Amino acid sequence: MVGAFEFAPAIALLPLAAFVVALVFGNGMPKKGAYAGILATAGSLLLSLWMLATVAGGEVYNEPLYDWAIGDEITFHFGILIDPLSALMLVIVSLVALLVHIFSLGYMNAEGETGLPRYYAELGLFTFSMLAFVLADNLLMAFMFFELVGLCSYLLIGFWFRTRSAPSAAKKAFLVTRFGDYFFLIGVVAIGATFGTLTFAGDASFVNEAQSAIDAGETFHGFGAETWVTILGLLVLGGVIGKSAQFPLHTWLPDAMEGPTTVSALIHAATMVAAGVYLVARMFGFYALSPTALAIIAFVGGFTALFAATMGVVKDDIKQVLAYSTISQYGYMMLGLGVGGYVAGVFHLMNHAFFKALLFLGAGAVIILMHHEQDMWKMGGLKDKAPVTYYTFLAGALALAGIVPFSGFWSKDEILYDAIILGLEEPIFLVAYSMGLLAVFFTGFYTFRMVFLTFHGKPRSEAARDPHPVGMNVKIPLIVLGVLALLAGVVNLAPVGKIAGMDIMFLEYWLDGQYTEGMTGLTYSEYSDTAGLDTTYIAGSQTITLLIAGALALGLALAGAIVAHVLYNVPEPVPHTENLGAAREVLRSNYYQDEVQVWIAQGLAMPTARMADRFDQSVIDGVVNGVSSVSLFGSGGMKRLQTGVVTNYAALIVLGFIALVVGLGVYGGWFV
Amino acid sequence: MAVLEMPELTALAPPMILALTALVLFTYDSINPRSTNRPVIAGVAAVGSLASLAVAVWFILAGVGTPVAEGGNGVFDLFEGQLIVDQMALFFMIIVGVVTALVSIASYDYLRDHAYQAEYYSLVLLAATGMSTMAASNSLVTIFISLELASLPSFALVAILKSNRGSVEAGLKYFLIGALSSAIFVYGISLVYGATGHMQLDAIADNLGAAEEMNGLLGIGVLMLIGGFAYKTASVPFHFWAPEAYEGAPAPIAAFLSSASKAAGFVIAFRVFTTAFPLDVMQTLGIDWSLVFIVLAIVTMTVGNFAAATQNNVKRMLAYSSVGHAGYALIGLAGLTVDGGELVLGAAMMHLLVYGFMNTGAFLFVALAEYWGVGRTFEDYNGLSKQAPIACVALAVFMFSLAGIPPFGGFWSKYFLFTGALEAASANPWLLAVAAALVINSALSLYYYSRLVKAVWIEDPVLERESLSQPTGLYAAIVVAAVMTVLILPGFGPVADAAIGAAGAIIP
Amino acid sequence: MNEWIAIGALALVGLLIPLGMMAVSYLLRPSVPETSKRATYESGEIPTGGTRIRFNIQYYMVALLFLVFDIETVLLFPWAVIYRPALESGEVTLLEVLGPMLVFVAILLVGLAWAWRNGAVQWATSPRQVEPEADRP
Amino acid sequence: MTVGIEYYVLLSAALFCIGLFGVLTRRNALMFLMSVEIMLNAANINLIAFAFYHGNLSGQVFALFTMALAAAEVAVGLGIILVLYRNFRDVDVTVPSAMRW
Repeated sequence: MVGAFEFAPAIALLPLAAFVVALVFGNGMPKKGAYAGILATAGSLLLSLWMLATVAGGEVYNEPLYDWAIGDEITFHFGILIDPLSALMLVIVSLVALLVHIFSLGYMNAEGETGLPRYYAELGLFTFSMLAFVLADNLLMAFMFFELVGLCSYLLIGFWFRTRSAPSAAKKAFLVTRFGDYFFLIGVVAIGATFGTLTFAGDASFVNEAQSAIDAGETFHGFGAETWVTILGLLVLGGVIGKSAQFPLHTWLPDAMEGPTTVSALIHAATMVAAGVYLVARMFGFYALSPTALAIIAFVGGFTALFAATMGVVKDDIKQVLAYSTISQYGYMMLGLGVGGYVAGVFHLMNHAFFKALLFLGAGAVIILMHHEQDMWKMGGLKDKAPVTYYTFLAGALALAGIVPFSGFWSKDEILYDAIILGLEEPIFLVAYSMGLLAVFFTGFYTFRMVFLTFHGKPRSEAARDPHPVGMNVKIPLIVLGVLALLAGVVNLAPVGKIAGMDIMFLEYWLDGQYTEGMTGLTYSEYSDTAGLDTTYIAGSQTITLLIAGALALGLALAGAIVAHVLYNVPEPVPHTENLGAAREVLRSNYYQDEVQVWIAQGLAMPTARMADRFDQSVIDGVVNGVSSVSLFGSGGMKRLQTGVVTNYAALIVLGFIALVVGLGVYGGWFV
Repeated sequence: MAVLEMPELTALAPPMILALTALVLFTYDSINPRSTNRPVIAGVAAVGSLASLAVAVWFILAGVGTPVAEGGNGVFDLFEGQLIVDQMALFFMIIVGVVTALVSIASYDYLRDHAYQAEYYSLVLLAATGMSTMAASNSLVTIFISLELASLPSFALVAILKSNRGSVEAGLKYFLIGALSSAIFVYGISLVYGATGHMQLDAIADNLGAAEEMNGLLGIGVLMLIGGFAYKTASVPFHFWAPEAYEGAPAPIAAFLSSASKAAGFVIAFRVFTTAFPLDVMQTLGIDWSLVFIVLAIVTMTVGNFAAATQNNVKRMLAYSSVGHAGYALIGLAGLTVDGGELVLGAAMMHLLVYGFMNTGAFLFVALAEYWGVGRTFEDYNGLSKQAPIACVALAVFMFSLAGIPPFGGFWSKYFLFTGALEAASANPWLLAVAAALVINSALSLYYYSRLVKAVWIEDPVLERESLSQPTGLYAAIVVAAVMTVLILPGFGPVADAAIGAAGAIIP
Repeated sequence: MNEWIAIGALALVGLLIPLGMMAVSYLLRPSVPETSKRATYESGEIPTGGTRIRFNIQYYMVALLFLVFDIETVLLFPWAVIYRPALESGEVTLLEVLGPMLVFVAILLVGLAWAWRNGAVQWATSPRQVEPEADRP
Repeated sequence: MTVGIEYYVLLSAALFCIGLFGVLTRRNALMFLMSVEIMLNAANINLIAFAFYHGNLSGQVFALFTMALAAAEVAVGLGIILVLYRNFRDVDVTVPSAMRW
């Protein structure tokens, strides 16, 4: 009997086929290849759901498929690992990809864009890369598809390559993430070289090897095993920070708005950015071995969450706001993972995928309505003219802000809860927690500022007064995602469950492998054991802690929303940014992040590069040119020997022969 | 003197077939003087050389030349050791057969509107007979006779374009240097004979002990023999004839001389120095000939490649590159050590085989260009790929293979030479210098080889030229040579085995 | 050493006799310089042209042929020396002794026939008839 | 009474050097050829002397071969010198020097 897992490769290969089909036949197909993509991603979704069901039925799959380099020490292969985490992620990715494809029909086709076959082909390749990344059973394969994801985002961000900004944004995205990937690559090599394996799961995984190395107290290159694991983990983390747009490599993401909004939805919700966090979750067992690495992850996450949220406050472009919210939300996920909240992090990843896809697609719908206007100050009053868009967008916004009972609340609450209980034991984590908590307020504020400016008040431009209608292919994805944004939280109503004592933390059980027989190693409880993080509750009571943490988060979110309501939910809102005073420019300029990076590039990298160039030009090239001119000069000399006069040849032959006789004679002692 | 041994004589079938074909052509020309019936004449020559090749291949496959102890048909020892048919002899008979066949086929077109058809082919075949016999020679007498048999027709062939001043000049220089070299060679033979009292190579080796008090005489004699080999292989300092002879000669003859004649020169050098002058004995006599070959190898490849680098005339560039390749093949002798060296010697033999294809092909491309009359310099070759893409693909294959770029045959033989030299360097550190020179010269050679490829493929023609004809014979020979240059890659395992086996058999 | 003295004496005498005769002749003869005495002697005819005339190419051809075939006969001598003893020893058959030399001569004959047919031994009546032959391209 | 082998070697070496001197200095192709013949005959002296010295015949037989080959060489050489004269109207070996470098 053919098991479900036999079809696992097809999940990734279907979009690849769509890529080929759209690329080759796209121009001749109705809708320029969109249907191929839709069919493929729908097929992937169905197969992913089947996988999910199979995993739920108690099976995991971990099979190498193809060895492509067999060495003495290490073998590189392609393989597939399907466990609860990857099955869940497969569903998320294929679902979002499918919805984005459908939405594209309205966003791209209806708007008469050119180059659509290319667009759909790249979307297909993007989906394929991400799905294959999710399926990867070893770090090298993951790295390869991680890179492919980066390439596709480069292609898609630069889709409108005739504009000035899109290609530069694409280049920025590519270069900044590549900077992180550089460390990732070193990490991959180092892990492979240290442990002789790159597989995630199984007895011979590098996680197990690292575990036993730490247990055995081995040392690598003069470092203790745990320090070495920390170093390796941080190297890989470099790639994660780049891809998931964490501080300080987050600068590419806001610029990535230059791509089509559908692409943004895909990048932000399910593919590119999610890849980083997914990678941390995938090798969480490895990070769990190193408390230091976890702490760094937590702090990077907490700081990024707050930092990005503050910048989101002053943005005028609807997509920019969403972009900073993405950075901020991924900061939460990192925070969650860093404090050992594996379930919370993955939970938020899932919820975020739904509501961020919703928000971006909603923003896309708004942009369609507004005839491709993205400045929120020119919108307003769309609430009545586009109710479906409004209500779904609102659902996404509530989820993003973390208002009960929308999905975002439950996951964000859980992250903060995990952070506080750890922080109470080790106060240093309270700093990370407080940054995360503070960010909740800003999140609530900018989210509702965006909602109010866009949909409420009076129309502030001609386009807003007479919006372009949107079709069903826009509305359907919005509705599907809106429902998910509202309801996705029920899969893990942890506070309710814990307080009420009900077994309704399905996701936790799921990730803990409780539905999966005989699964070892990759479960939440094992990770927790490995990390060995102690926790404390406020007043020693779990319930009180839960309630206080939940109330704090909800209260701050509501406070932010209320401030936004007061300031912007008026018929004629004005930018209140002057009130920020000096902080305004700092925020508007994104804390001069770009300037710093430009300074680094121009002030440090350029002189270094110039010096290297000078070295190359003068010394290296000098040597090379010198060698070649000496060669050619020598060549001239060599051929002058050939005078053309045969008598000279005879003389030279005799001379050469005498030289040989004398040389060998002296050496051999014939004359003695 | 000679006792006829009928069954054993058949082991010499490859050279005898060549000689017979030459006589047939002479007879044909006697009956039908000045015939220009090209199909018949070229056909007979091609069939004869192919038959010789086929017999040699059949012999080596059937195990002729492999000692009986190793399951072969035994090494054939003729006329009391004057001639010997072993694996190495057959290996080089194959090289000679290949080149002769390619040249005969290519000459069919090259020699249109040309007198002396039958004479041309019979001279080629006589020279090939000489070269093929050189492969089997096992005595200084037979070596000298076969060497002269190869040389004398070559002189005439180079100068066969009697009213072409270049051809005559080339023939004159080739002849004068050849005469001088053979005089030196004979004198060397006389000295070696004087020191040891024998001409047969094994007997020389047995009597080296008697030469103790005459080691100076023997040493000069050995160096004179080296001079003779250097002349035949176009190695420094006896290489001066080569650029002129190759440039002035008809291109197929240049191909013939630079490939087959060079290989034949190497086979006698290999045999003489491994059989007659074992290195360990010679070192005790103070005649460390491997040092001489180390110096000659380095100098030869350097002179050849450096002089080739700035040539403007394609044929002359190939001529100098041929000198450079002689330097590569000399590594085979330079890398011999007291206790081994079959790898490096085998590598040199492989290189000569591969060279037989790629260099012949390259010169035949020049023959094609001369047939078209496009000119001689790099600029004249510009943009030929537009009119003759197939031949130009073949040319690119030859050039890259000559430069030693993977995956072509030339890469593998050079690679084996390099590893062989490095392996021998453990016994003789000077070989590190040889290996370094090999690498440096290969890098330099890439410059001028790729220059030709660039001219043909990338540059635009200086002058508009009309569409070029596609002479069947030349094209066939070029394509076969190119295909073999590429195909030798998958076949390299057997070739390497055969060469190293043959080398191992003659190393004492 | 004795034999060497005799040889030396013979050489000395051999040198002295002609030198002595020339010396005597030089002392005895009258010296009357005259231009006609220095002219080339052509059987009493009045000389035409210088002494350095170009010989017909045919002389070279014949000379070359002669040279080659003459030297080849040298190679017959060793064979001729062992021919009878080899046959009389009874260890080899007639074919084995005679065969190689017949092959050798046959090869030479092929060469000779070729040279003959290609006009090497055809004596031309005048250089002008030969020139076009020889200048074949 | 026999002459010591070293005298023969010296004689042949002297002859060889004379020939070599001729090769290096003579510009006339025919003289060049004759010089080469002298060198070959120097070798022949050696061969015959050594054959006598070693008491075997191979040297003498080889001398016969050398003579035959020298003759053949001269034959070919004269042919080449003939076409040289036809093309250059001269038998000076230094005249044809169009091909160089």
